[in-house]
Amino acid sequence: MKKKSTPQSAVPLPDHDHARHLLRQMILIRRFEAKSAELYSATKIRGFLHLYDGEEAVAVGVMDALTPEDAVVATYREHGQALARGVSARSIMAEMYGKLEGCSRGRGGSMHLFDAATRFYGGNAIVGGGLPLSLGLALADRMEGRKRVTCAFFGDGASVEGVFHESLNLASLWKLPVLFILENNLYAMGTAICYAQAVPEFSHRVASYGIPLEAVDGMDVLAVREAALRAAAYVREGNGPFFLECRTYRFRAHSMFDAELYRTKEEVEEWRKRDPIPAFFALCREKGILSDADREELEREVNAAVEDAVAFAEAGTWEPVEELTRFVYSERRT
Amino acid sequence: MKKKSTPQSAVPLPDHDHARHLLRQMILIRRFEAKSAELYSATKIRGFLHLYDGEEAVAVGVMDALTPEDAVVATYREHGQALARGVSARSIMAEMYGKLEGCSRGRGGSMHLFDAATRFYGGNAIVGGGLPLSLGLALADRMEGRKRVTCAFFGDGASVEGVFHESLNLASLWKLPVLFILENNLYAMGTAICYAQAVPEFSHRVASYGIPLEAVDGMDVLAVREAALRAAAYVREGNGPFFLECRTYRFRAHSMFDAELYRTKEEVEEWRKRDPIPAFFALCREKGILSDADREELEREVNAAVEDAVAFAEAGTWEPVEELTRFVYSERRT
Amino acid sequence: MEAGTVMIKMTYRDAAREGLRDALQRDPRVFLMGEDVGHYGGCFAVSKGLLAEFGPERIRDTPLSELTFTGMGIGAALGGMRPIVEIMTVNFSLLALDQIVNNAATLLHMSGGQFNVPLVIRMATGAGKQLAAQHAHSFEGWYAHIPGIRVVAPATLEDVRGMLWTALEDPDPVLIFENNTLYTMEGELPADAGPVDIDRAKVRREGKDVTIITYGASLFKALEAAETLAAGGIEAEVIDLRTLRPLDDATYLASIARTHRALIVDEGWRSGSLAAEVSARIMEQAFYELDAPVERICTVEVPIPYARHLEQAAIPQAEKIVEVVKRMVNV
Amino acid sequence: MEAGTVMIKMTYRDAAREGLRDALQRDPRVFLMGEDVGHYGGCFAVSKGLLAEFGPERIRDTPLSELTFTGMGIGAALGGMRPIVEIMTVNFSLLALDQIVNNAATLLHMSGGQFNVPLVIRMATGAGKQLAAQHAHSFEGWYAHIPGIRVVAPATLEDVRGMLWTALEDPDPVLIFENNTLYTMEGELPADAGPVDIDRAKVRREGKDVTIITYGASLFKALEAAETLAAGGIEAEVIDLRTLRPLDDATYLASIARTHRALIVDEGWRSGSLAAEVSARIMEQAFYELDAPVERICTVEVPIPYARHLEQAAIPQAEKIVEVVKRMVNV
Ligand SMILES: Cc1ncc(C[n+]2csc(CCOP(=O)(O)OP(=O)(O)O)c2C)c(N)n1
Ligand SMILES: Cc1ncc(C[n+]2csc(CCOP(=O)(O)OP(=O)(O)O)c2C)c(N)n1
Ligand SMILES: [Mg+2]
Ligand SMILES: [Mg+2]
Repeated sequence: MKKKSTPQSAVPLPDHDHARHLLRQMILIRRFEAKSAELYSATKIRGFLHLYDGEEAVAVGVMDALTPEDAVVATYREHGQALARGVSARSIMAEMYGKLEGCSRGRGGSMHLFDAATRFYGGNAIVGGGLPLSLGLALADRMEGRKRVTCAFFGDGASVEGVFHESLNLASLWKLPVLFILENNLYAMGTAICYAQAVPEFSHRVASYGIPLEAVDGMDVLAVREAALRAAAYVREGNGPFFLECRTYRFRAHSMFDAELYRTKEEVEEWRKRDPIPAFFALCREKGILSDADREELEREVNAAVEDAVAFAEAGTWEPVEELTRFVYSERRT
Repeated sequence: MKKKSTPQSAVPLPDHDHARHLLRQMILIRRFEAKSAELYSATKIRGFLHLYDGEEAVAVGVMDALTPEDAVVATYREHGQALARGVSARSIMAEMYGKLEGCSRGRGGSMHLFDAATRFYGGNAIVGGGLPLSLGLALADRMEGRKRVTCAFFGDGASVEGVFHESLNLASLWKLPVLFILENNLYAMGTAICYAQAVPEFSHRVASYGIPLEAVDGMDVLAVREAALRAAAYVREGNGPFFLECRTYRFRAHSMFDAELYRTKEEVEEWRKRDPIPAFFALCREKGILSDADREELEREVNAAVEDAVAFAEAGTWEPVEELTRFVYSERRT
Repeated sequence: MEAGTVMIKMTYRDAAREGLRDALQRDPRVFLMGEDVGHYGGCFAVSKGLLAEFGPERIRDTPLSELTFTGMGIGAALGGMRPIVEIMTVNFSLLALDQIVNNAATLLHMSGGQFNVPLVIRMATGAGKQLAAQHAHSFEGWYAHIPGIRVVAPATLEDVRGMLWTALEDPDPVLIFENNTLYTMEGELPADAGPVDIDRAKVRREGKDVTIITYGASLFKALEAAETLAAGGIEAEVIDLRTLRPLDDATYLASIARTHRALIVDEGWRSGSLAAEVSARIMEQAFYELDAPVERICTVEVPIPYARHLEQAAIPQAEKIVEVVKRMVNV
Repeated sequence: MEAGTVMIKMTYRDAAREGLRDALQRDPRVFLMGEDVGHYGGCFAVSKGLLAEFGPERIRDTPLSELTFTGMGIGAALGGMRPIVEIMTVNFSLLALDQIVNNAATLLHMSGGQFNVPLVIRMATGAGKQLAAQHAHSFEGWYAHIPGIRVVAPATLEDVRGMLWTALEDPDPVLIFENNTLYTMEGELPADAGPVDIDRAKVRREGKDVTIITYGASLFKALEAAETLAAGGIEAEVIDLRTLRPLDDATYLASIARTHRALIVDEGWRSGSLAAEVSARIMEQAFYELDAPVERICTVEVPIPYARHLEQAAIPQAEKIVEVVKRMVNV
């Protein structure tokens, strides 16, 4: 059931507008997070902050294959997932400031971005905790006859939790329209995949549940997008779940509290050579789809968007302490 | 990694004493449980009572391949596992009566038989709950350099719990000396395996953890024993875990509260034709290893042993209510 | 009760089943999922016949995967359904606790009010059937510690039937605990029995000398004890908490204002029990009303033993209630 | 303290690490396993350097499989080892709860005394670091409900170092809760600091007007409040419970016999808190000593919000303690 992934060169090329969009999203994520890290040091942002640096092509490629009706269940490393899905930079930044204008009213923070408008079901900080939610959303769609896809993001670390086994089995058994997106960045915090998995390979295990798998170069936004399109179509047609393994790498520390004792600088440098942003831009330039001027304009736009998000967050308000106990229970009881 | 199981005919035949021993154990389990069911109706035994009727060849075959130094972690359907391991019929019956002389002082009942002398670590009533314990016992052996096997019994139902995935992965990753014994009786309570597993087949999944699997006819005591001997040797030699799938069937209801709405009488009748006890006796008689007289003698012995167990239990004492709070914490603190 | 209402004889189990049938008939978004709810007919035969009546889309047998099917219920609720998740017994719910505590109870809050979770989880609870330590937990009081969920414990036929309806109309997660010793209890219910509130405690017996506060199966022990006490001239008021979270303080405080004495009977282990919470609230809100210290009868702090005499000695009993009340009233 | 004892400056984190080093050096049966305890150096850097010192057989990085590696610790303890299982934080321990409640806590009892489980489980607990609802639980009081386990909450350097030793000598499972806000706390410890008892509460400050009962990180808020109160002429006695199960009643009851007033400060949610249990016990055992009702300051019943001002408003604070004590003493 394992399919070979198509390399960047073999995938049909995007037109100018589309290429610009993909590149802009990846750069937006990169800049937005670089700024967030700065703001963390400036203690504007607190709690845990997990950066997606290096993995941008995954979220951007996958989200481009979804429709607005589809749903997304994200991880705690989800700024990229949220931005690519279309959650506004403003509301995410305000959230990380803890402001009322944040996408979760400041109650969630970096790990709990939520947005009903884009069907973005969070930000889950329990590793693997989002998987069952995605199955349930998919079940609802299936029972109601809606042709939607629920897209569940999770990491290699999550795949050794019991919930992974239960979720794959149930999704396959009940033919649920779930698109599993594995962000395989080879580490769970400081634990390399070889210390976590007896067989650090997914194809056989996933096949053993009767779920088709495709492994794709997660540093290649076009390859991810193409694979995600195929996968989403398969799921949407009612064939049951699909498993997309995106092979990627995080360039930075696990979180802001990580001395990175568990990997070498050389390893990180090797991977940085495969940075999805310059790689994609180089391809587009070579093919005459995007120019240096396009890129400069785009960088300006993105920087402005990030500054705008920061200004928005700075100008935001603190929720009154008197409202502390709101949202424990719903205000309306039907 | 899947090995073909050897049919009864192809396995070397036991000598008279050994054949007698195997047959005696299977009959002992069968009679002991038939009596237990009677005593349940007579309200001498209460709580849950899960009979092993039909599955005797599994426990008897497996236990015959273990040494006294090995350890056993059992399920809640464990009368057969306990008897075959050598826990005395007396202490088991007394346990089910709730008497002080029971192997767990009457505190455990049918689902919680324990016996330090035979390294029988229970009787676990949480489906799959014994798997991590078996890994831990094996880890202790490995760290201490002891060449022992820990044998973990569990059902097809347990194999869809998350803990199964975690346990297989960890046992393989750390090369733990665990012998996994799957009692695949095709049902978890009233749920047929096809309603529980997307792919009701174990070989690929188990292989995906790098664990060798052998599937064996669980109605054939010699085949089980041979396979278990090979498996135990593999584990004992330090190669890591081994997975033995025993294909079997329970002839009776799941427990004493089961109307058996989920399967047909015909299906049960079909399986009854493969009853391990007459099958094994027929083979031994045909080969001249055991005679009808042997069997009659053996039945008498077993009946006497069961009666003796009942008498023992009847004569047993009730633990004084004043001792209720004993064994919540150890009496000695080192 | 209206004149002319037809009363039907049934068991608590039947009443629970009727509640499920009602719900499935009334609202197409409702479905039931859990282990053995379908082909087996339910571990306690509560859902017997429902698979034939409603089909496998709405009566869903799940694999043994408590964590995932519970979380799936949360997801389905987010997706607009009204799932009823049955966790066979509270004992196995520990495997699903992460989803209940970290998702069901928090999503509304973490999302700043965007995503509520209209999920109902039913489970059997309690000791008394010689099932031993791993199968005899009473964790409903423990669950009541968690903000974001509602916890109810129907003790009567009316409640086990009617609370489900109300729970399904609640926009937030509701956990329903059915004591496993009650399923065979017989009684009568009006043919058109409908929803009941899940907000208020109820005075099940009036009395002026002492207030006994309890819920679930212990209610009947308390009522039995009250009869015995009445024969001796002591009138106990018996309050059924019904909803364990959020607690309805007003009902028992009003009673204590009349009786000035309170005993709490709770099948949970004593330390950190729901009874402790009720006692602490009385301390805080009715200290000056008390003529004697509030007392608790709880389960002895021991894993529940199999042997009947030990198990019965571990859990609250009517005789013990009588004994304690007599002592309290003579203070 | 002996004359001539060399005192060493260190943090709570260092003290915890020294406790682990001690244990690993002293007893070859001891090993540490958990997520990221090895190569990463421990989520809170507690085990930093131990992998290099003791090697991968004794400092074991586990996969993300809380349920299984916790149960494996139980099995290893049965097999004669003295495992220390680290569950990174209490939040993730819900995934392992089944093994803790249904195996660790019950095996001795279910086996009629045959199999004890000498296992130590360490976890970080508590709010205060803006980690939001899923990462800020304070469940140590909740765990204290379970018979068969012992629950301790070291608040001081001495305790975090010394309790581990004693816990490892205990034949039964001990859960150690380290409040995550304490790791950076600085202090001094004798070079030869050794085991401390895990049975008794401790009076951390003497006072005659009111007894403040607390544990963990709240201890320091209580001590701070006591200083403020002292400036206003109110002398609060501050008791550190240290062991949450089994509770040492004698220490706080003796204090209340002197002060006649008690306040309990607890970072758990209020309903069903450990504070409720302590209040109920005071009700039962010291009712006639009380000059005012026992009060509780607990965490507000809300999933912990991310925003700092909301989080701080949710958890107990020194100012609130001052305010409540002043009110109590003026009653
Ligand atoms: C159940 C659970 N256990 C442990 C943690 C602590 N933790 C947070 S992230 C993480 C690593 C997860 O790795 P992976 O799933 O590969 O995602 P990645 O961080 O690589 O994106 C760990 C162990 C947690 N949040 N939840
Ligand atoms: C975690 C858990 N969930 C549910 C149950 C209720 N239950 C007891 S036995 C059983 C079926 C187990 O099936 P299997 O593992 O195949 O063993 P078998 O009964 O066939 O021997 C179930 C669902 C339980 N004991 N534990
Ligand atoms: Mg990873
Ligand atoms: Mg089975």
